[in-house]
Amino acid sequence: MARRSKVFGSFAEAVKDIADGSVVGIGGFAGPGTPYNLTKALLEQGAKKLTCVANTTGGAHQPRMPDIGMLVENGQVAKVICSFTAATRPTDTLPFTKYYESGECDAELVPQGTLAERMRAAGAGIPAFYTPTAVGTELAEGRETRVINGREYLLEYALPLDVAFIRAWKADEAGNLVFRLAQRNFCPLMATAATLTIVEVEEPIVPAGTLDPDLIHVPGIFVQRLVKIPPAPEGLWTVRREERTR
Amino acid sequence: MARRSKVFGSFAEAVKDIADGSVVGIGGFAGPGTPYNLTKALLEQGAKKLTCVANTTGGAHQPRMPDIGMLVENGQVAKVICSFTAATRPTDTLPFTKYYESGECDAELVPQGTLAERMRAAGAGIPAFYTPTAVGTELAEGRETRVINGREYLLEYALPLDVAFIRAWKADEAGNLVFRLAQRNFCPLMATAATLTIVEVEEPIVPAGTLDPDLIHVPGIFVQRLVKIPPAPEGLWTVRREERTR
Amino acid sequence: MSGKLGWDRQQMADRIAREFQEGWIVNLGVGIPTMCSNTDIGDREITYHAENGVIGYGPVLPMGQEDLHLVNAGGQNVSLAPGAAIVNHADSFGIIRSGRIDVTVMGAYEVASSGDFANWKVAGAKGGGIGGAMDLAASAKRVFIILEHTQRNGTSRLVRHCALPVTARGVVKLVCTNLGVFEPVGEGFRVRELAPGVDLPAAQAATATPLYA
Amino acid sequence: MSGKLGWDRQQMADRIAREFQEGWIVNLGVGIPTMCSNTDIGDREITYHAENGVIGYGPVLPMGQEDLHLVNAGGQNVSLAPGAAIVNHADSFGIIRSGRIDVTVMGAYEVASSGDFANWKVAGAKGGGIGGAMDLAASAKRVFIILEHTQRNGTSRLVRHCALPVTARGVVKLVCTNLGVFEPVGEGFRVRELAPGVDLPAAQAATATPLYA
Repeated sequence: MARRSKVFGSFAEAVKDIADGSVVGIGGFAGPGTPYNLTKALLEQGAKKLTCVANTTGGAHQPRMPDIGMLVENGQVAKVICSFTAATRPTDTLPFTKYYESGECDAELVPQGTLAERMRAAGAGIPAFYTPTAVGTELAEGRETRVINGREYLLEYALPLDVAFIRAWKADEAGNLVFRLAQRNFCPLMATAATLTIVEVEEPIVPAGTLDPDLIHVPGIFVQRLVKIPPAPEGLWTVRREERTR
Repeated sequence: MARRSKVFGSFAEAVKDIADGSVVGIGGFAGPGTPYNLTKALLEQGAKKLTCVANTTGGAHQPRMPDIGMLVENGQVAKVICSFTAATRPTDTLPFTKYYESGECDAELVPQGTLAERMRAAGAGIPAFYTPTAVGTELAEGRETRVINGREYLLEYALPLDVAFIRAWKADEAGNLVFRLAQRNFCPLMATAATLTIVEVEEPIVPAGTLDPDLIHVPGIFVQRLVKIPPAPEGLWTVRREERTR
Repeated sequence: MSGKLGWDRQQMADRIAREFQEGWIVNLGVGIPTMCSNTDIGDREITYHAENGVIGYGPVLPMGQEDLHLVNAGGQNVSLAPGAAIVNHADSFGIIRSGRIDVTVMGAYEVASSGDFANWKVAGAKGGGIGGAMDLAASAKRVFIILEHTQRNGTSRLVRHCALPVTARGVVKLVCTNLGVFEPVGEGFRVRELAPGVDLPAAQAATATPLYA
Repeated sequence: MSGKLGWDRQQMADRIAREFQEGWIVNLGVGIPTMCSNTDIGDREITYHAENGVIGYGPVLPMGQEDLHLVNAGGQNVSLAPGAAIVNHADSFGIIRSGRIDVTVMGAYEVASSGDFANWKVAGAKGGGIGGAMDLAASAKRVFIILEHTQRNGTSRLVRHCALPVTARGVVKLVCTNLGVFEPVGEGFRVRELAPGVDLPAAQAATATPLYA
């Protein structure tokens, strides 16, 4: 079996064919796993009317890295699906919030666990499921619920992606991925939910057969494209944030 | 933080308090991951009116190892929930089949992926979900279906376990588990679905902090009891089966 | 291996394996289908998926070379291919249900010209053996069936309507028997190829539904 | 750290951490709650769970000692405890929804004596910030809230009914403010403890609903 390499030479090449109107999932949680380089390439590529799916639209902290808020500012986004469309503390403001308040960009606010499970469902061929989350809240108003064993649950639908951008620690040429610590977060779910998964990789990409099959977090069959992140400043890497008490 | 060890000294001690009427999941698929030693201890412990959940009731191959069929023969089982209640080829006979045909033991036949997903759902707080599997078959007769995006799906409910028996390759005293190759199968799902997870472990159980946190297949919070498998003949280990062409 | 007309078991597996296209993810079921991973597929890149979560395996290993922790869907000790990965049962069937299996190859008791097939329950039985067949049949992109063309008493396994409870409806794309390769086309089966020594009248005589050349 | 009456932020976190019982799995939300993992909890075995899938972490690390791949729910670089394990977001929220979190500690804008609380949307806003709060509030065994007792203008955050959209209903078991520790008991709050320098009349004066001694 001759393994074809999934390695691309540049971020620009890896995102070149992303079409207007695509649903793009962007992994990461508070830094680790966030595909800064792919997001930057998508800013340069210019696809429009995107639906962006992520935990947050970003931009709450300094230094600011490429995020969904920037894609919105760049006029590329029709809608976001996130667990944050505003900051948790009223005194903070996310760059995205004003675009949502003004109606320039639409948003669907989804509890974080439901967001994760909806992508997991899409990747697992489950079209819909019930969850206890958000029952009795504004988010459940007018929606279908069901009582199972005496408890009320909300019906939620799978959330498939056209494209997933994720960041991994290690990869082989077959697309098998390994994450380090909190880098994993949404990334494996987005890889399974997407038709096209593009990964920025921190360590040198190794030949297939090099990684231990027991220690793979995302099997290569879910991954189509890999790009090695070059050293800074050409490549974007997480930098230490100012220590925060919030 | 002082970690309390979850290591038990014997299989008998680890299964001592399993109550009559318990729902017991037994991991494994065609050998790897099958908790032969815990099953043997349960045969000796004698709990009755059990509901046993596994891929199969066992006994299709020689040499025969402790299996659900033996628990049935021992008068301990009220019902099994499996993806096989008979062999796949008509010329083979599972030991369990005659107990089912005669009405001595009840059975619920569940497609393998649905069985896995029902336990995954139980462990993930999802009470019910929809699946395309078994639509249009005898198994779906009279049951609730739903059309989503033009395709018909069957409603399936979570399958929680009182007890899970599983077999792992490595473990630490905090209960973190690592499986080797095809040993993983149903084991992680059963651990998450169960209130009490008991694990037989092949390698020496190491102190907490020894295993790499990125490479854990089942976090210790899902595991309550561990027993190291002694060398044969005291401990039961997989032996090579006669090569089969089926 | 068999005194029957046409292909033997490994030849049926080899013939089906010829259908696998570059890049496919192929699931092999218990019985003859597991033999496909023994077939030399040249330089095509095929990933074999087993329902127990082994993604990327190869031939069954000879006695003495087995790793007892590694089995395929039939419980046979197989080898791993470079780039293999292991997942649990829920994730393995997630791959199946989400439509990522390009083809699943299964055995069956009966295949109907409608594309229905039956492989989990025999006549008069209370129980059955489903395994992963219903999940695979419902969600794989293609279902290929390998089976002996007739029962021991000569009754055709290629039928107009399944008499046994079906595993899934309208999903079979290709059937390989000891007599040849056939496609279900509604009222009957189109003959794609006949095994050496088998002619159309002989194949038709063994088949309970029309064969079309 | 604060000119306010009673406890400062770390003292509130320390006070709540005293409630954690042997063997508990504790989820800490963004803000003051994340400070609980800095509290010395003696020889109690507590496992801190962060919604991003980190199971078993410890104090926030000082500048220069951080691992940039490891953050808690608030994005702070924390240390790992022995026996830690990492899972993905779906599995992390599976742990939450399946009822394995003994307590979740969160911040809030308002807490009602009915046990309702609000922490995701402010008055007049179109959007909000839910994060993991609704999942945690719906399914953790206990919800503890840490918040300043009053808004800057003196308005009580402990109320009879939430004016803001709620995160979950009837779930709050314990509230810690700068003034003390309170339990929602329907018509008002029972005072479990008052911070040093705070007496019941002062606490009642700052509270929009009855306090019971």
